[in-house]
Amino acid sequence: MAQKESITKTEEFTEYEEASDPRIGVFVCECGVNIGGVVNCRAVADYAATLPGVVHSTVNKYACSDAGQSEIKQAIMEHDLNRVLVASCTPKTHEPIFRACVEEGGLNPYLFEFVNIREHCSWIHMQDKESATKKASDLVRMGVSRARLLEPLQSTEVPVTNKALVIGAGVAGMQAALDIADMGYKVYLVEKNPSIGGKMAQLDKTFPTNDCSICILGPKMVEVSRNRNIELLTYSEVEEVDGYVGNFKVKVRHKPRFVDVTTCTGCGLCVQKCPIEVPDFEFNEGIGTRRAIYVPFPQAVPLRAVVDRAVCIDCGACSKACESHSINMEQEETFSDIEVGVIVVTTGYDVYNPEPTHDFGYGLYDNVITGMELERLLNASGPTMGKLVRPSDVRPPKRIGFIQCVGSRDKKRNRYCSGFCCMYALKDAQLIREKYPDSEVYIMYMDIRAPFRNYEEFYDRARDMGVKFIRGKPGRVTEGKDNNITVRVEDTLTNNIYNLELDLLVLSVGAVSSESSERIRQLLKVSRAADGFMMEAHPKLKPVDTTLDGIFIGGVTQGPKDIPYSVSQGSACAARATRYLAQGKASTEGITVDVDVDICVGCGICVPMCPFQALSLVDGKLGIIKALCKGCGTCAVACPTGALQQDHFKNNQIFAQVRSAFTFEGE
Amino acid sequence: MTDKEWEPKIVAFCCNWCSYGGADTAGMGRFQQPSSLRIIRVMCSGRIDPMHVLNAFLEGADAVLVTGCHIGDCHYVNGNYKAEVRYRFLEEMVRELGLEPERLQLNWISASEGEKFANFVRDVTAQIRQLGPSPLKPEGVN
Amino acid sequence: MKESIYTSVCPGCSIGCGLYIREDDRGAVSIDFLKSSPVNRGKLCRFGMRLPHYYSTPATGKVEGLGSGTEDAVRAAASRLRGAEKVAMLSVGNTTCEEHIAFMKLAESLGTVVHTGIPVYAELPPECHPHLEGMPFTDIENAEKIVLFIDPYVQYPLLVRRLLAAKRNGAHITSAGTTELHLAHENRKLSPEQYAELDLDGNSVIITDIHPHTDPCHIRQLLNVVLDTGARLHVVKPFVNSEGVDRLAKGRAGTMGISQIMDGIEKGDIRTLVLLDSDPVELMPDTDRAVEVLKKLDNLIVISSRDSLVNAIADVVIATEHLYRKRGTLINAEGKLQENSGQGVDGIDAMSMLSRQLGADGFDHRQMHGYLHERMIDTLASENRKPEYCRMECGTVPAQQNGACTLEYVYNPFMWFSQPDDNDFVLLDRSMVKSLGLKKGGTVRLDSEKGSMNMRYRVEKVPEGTILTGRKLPIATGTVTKIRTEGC
Amino acid sequence: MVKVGDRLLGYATDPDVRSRGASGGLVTAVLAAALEKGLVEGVVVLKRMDEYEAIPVITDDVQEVLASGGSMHAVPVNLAKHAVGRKIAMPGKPCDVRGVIEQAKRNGVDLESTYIVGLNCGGTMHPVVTREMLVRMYEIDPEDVSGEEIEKGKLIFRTKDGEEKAIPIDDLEEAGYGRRENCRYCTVKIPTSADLACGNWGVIGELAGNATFCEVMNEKGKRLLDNAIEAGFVDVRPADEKAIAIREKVNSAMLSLGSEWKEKVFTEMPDQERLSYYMEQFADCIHCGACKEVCPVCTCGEDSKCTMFHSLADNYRMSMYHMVRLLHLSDSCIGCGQCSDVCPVDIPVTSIFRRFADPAQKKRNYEPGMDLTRPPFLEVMLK
Repeated sequence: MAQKESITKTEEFTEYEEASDPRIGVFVCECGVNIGGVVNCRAVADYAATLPGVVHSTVNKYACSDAGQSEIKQAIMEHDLNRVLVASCTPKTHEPIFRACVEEGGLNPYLFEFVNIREHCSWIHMQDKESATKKASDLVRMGVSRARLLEPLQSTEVPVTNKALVIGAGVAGMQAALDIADMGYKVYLVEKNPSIGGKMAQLDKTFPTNDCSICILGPKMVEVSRNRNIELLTYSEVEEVDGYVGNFKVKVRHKPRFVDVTTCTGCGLCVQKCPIEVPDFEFNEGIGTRRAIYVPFPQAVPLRAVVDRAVCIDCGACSKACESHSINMEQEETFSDIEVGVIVVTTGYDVYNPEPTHDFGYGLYDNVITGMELERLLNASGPTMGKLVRPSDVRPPKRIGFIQCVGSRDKKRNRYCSGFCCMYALKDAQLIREKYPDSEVYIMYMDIRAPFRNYEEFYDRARDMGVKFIRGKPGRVTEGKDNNITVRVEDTLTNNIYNLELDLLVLSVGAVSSESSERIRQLLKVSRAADGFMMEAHPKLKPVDTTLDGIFIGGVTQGPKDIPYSVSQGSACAARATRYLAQGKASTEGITVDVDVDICVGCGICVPMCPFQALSLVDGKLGIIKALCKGCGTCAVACPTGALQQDHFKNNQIFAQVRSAFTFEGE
Repeated sequence: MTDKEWEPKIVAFCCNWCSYGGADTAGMGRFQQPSSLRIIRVMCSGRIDPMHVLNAFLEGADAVLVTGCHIGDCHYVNGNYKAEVRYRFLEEMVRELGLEPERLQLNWISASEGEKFANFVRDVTAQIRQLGPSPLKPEGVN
Repeated sequence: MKESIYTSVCPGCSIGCGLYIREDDRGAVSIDFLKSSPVNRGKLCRFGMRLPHYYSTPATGKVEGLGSGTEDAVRAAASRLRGAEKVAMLSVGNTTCEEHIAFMKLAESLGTVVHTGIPVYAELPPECHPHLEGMPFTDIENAEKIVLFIDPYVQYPLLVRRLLAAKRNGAHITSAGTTELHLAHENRKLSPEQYAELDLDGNSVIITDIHPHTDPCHIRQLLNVVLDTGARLHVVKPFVNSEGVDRLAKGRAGTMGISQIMDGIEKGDIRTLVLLDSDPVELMPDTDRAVEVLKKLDNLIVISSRDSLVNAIADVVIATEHLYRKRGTLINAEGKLQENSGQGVDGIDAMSMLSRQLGADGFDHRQMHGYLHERMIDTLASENRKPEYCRMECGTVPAQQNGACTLEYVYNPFMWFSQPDDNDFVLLDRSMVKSLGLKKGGTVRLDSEKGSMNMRYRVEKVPEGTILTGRKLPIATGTVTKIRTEGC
Repeated sequence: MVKVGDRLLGYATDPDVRSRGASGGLVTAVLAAALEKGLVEGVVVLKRMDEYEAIPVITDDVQEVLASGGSMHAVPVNLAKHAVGRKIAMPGKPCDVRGVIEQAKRNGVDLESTYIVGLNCGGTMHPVVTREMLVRMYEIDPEDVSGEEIEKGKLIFRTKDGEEKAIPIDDLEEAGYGRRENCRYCTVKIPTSADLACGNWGVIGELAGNATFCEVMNEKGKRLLDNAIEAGFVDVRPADEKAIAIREKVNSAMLSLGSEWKEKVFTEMPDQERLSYYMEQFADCIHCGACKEVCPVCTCGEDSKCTMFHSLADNYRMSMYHMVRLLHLSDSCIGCGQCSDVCPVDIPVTSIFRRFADPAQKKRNYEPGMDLTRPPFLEVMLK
């Protein structure tokens, strides 16, 4: 009886010890001088050693290095640690590394606690070593009190649908699709336009080799259409995306072409018969015209006609002309649901539009045009059959000027450099000098940016070809007699002020994130960078990943870049994405929510909180569908009883962390 | 510390995807800040329980910051929206309690807005230095 | 769907809070608020709110560990008591006056007396006893000066609102106890010599409590103050009917304190112990020790409504119904007689049966009730009596060995009835935080000769070197335990 | 057959029930009929403990229902929680009804199988206060009282030997007696969210005192009343315009009096004073949890986020327990006053709650317990 008594008593009192008597190992990383140079890591480690539960505490030069990691695994064995705390950089990049490390050391990966004393301490308190060290100790103390309460978690594995979705069939998207397809997986390639090809298809020549853009792109486009593993969904848009890595459910909307793609041959007879003629904005930047029924461009893939219902007058001329009876004005938009395991986003960009702000008189003066418009003018298959003329009087210009960084590197417009404008200006300048040796070409620039192979040489070549460079951003642009453009610019190298009179002024406009990209971004919940383009998971180490498992971004979707860079990113996306397809499984977040049914009163307050429909009431108690739970924990906040808790962020864990952010005076 | 200016203790609840990243970016950009901040990382601002915020005050926080992704950018569809609804409620409550409104602040900070994060910390710290220690801070705690 | 409602009194302490007990058809017990009770307006403290737990463990009849009905149990008890020597009987006041009187009758027939477990009475001359009673709570509300030797928040929470009322009425409140009280105007730890500084008078009230471990010396000193200043002494007691049993015991030979009884058992002066709703295991500070001592007995006979710790080691357990179901009268700290609405008389009937088997007369509730009224006719609120006793010298004051840390019990209802309590922490002061280098939010390690444990702690203004606990700790060796925690 | 929206005058057909009931025994009869005809499994009746206190008890015995019937003025408790998890019919003051509705929003009560007969309420009185009042203001021995009623703003007590004494309620309340504080500033006097809204307001002429005015609020109310009529338990007749007008007049008079009291009770406090006021008030809290236990809108069990803070181990400057309760309930608080009543250390919990709840509820124009709209804080509507 006395026995029994004391036993029951001790049981009653065990609650004051932590659940499983914790043995915490603390590893303070110096990260070379990044931390060590500011924070006295030794002092922090010594302080950590005094904290309850800490049985081992030491300093590493580089905790994430092989040496550092094996040291941690070693310590887990030697000191039989059941919790590991690393105080170094940010969990955003390194948590997975250390979780893997402790797992190899024989611990559950979720018994690892990360404390950030670099980004959140040493790097922001460089001037004040004393308080930096003090704060680092505080942060470690907070971490330790949290670590004491950590619980092991299991991340569950889910099967992966071995198909991929690529959104946007520009050069990056095509590359990604081809690579994934060639690795033997089915790819859906969705393109909102009637033809694939993207911006590259519109270009005339490509730097630094000056070879014809469509001549190198065309074959790739055909290759895409021929590839058995690629299902091309042109003139289609992604409407809804649901699910998670390995199991995305996507709804695609197919816009009606009013032409039966299966029978249409793209012969073009219908186009000739069509009485309606409108400016061609889709492909020719509004220079020249197209009909109400049209084939986007000669090398279009698929080479099929499409009807612009907005301007069509239903005269029926086209149907009469069509020998294959492919025209069907009754076509309606259709939807298809596809299931894929991974998604690659290559939605591309828009060319910066100087119109609204009338940069350098664009939109006011006929003879001020953008680089893209020039591309079409120079293009052999363009509206002018490659004859360079100026808009006002359709006469070939003699004196042509380029203004660089229009809409880029400009606090009032976009702060970033679009990267490729210098190069295409140099290219176009060369082309003009080649075609019209008697022309004068001026390039007004801030700096010429020409990295990568043969780019600088390309710059030299332009000089050799007599292109005149004026270092300076023009101040005033005015229109003179017979629509000539006068540009006032100071050459900051010679301090001469010129008043250039030009026949044609070309604005080297940069890239901006497109509306359609933004729409897709919001559908997918990919985060957005300050420049408006999509945000990669890590600027260096995960350039094509996003924070969302199974979703990847490539090409200009992620930020302005030139063709080779876009192509390599397309391949990179393919490689990253295919890992999931090849493994056939993905492990979901181990952090979900759990309910204590003994405490749950089934009030149902939490149920509408879940945006993923993971919660429901099952005869008076809460039921959770783990696979749907993404572990945001917002339902745990709504729960009034505390029965519903988020793993790894349990109330007691957060309380402990907050509580230990403070100390007794003089502690 | 004595000869130095009084350093308040500010608890910031940051969501893993945006504001925590914002704090990281501030670090990468070496935007220097006062050492007043103690960050509690949660997965989503939707996980920021007003209960934890009040508790932070009672444990000794001179100010508490609620931060997350910009509305529309939530990694979990609309957690930050829920966070805001709750925050507005909490804000009213803290006001009724008679606590200075500066002590509880909400800010949406994306992972790329390091400078914004740093400025936020500077501003709040300056405001709190003006106000002095929180009246809810327990005796003998700092 | 049928519910029955009982009007009863909270068994937590002698304040005697009125309340309803609700029993549904499944026998589940819940409390409800008896708002018409003048004692507490139906308000209840933490203990009262948890009564469903308290009432969740009814006693079961036992003979030598085997379950048995009342009759067998009584028979077994009778055979053990027949010709038993060195018999002691204990009833601290956890049941009705009527049952207690029946128990006294039983004692008579066994030629012994019923002890109430509180040493003070034995230690003080009978003429002091009238002054060890409570007064109407309204008198407290109207006092001009109040001195507290208790922590009402922890020990007798329903006094708090009376004290706050007094405060509103302009009373000046001093806490002379060990803890700093929010409601007090001043908190001062006074040595007996300093009591004069309080300069009290006839409109002053001193509030203290006496319980099985009260140091009689402390009471003597207060009685002296009463003598000198004419201040009134309001004594609260830990058991629902303490006041009843004390008044019933009045004029009889001094009764033994619980510790004296335990000593008696150790010395062998007591070989047989009969308990009426009184559990030494719960009442003694060191649970394990108490169990060992009680095992030395030849006969341990328990008459009880609760399945408390002692039942497990009793030779015989005679089970009675829960207090709220009993028919009978209880007297609270202000001398109010309160009737239970229940009609149960198991206890009296069992004792009557026992008495008859021991060759004495039987008795029933009606007789006991009548007896109560002739004894109690004069009771109720004790008005301010003139002290009719002379100054008393106090024994040796237990010297506080300075430098050393001591763990001290702050007895409260949870402790007396070893009920689970949320307040799982000890109180200690800032200097100890420093000397022990305690971390905020951490625990303090307590080492006594009995063992060691970790406890959460709260920092308060308590006397240096003192650690207060509101719940029984397994490492305690007495009401005051020497702590060997490093840094002390 | 009655229709939703009907305003009627009714009474029990059984003369005995009719005479015993406060005003024609309609409510008692309707409840009894519901039980008799198996509309419900049980009925919440008010067990009269003494002249000043009645306590809700659940029964499935029709006779017990018919025998019941205590004046609502003497029921200073909230009945809402008695409806939880049961198929019952119950009488209810506006605050009881609102409590039930809030419970329903939290799946505590299934409204489909719960019938509520609402009763107009001008306020309830605390038994102990009433006894004091009788001695101090009326100079009547509480034990001699045989009946009580409110007429023309006066509170009238009848003694056993037939004499009456009337004192204006205002005078009583100025002196700190009369209705419980929260009742004085209560904003719902006619329980329009109940199934039937009953009361003696508007009952005049020879019917005064032995009939009840009854408005059919919804389909359930119709079912309830039709059932009672078919069972032959009650008789009803349409109320005339005069009756309807008077009922409305009494109501608006009550409401305006209520808003006056609000002014009186909730005086503006400067920021810094507020903080110290709240700190001071909560400092005495002993965390007994009684205020949570009685709260009719709280659905939590013993373990909840607020009770997590019952341990006083952390010496916070303000009670986290109360902070969490304010967080969870100040959007749903119906101001029934239970929490203040049961507080062992006399913290004015209700008025403190109202200080937070009133602005919060106004701002979100949400009135708890009046319909099934979910509370704003608890229901974050998804974009």
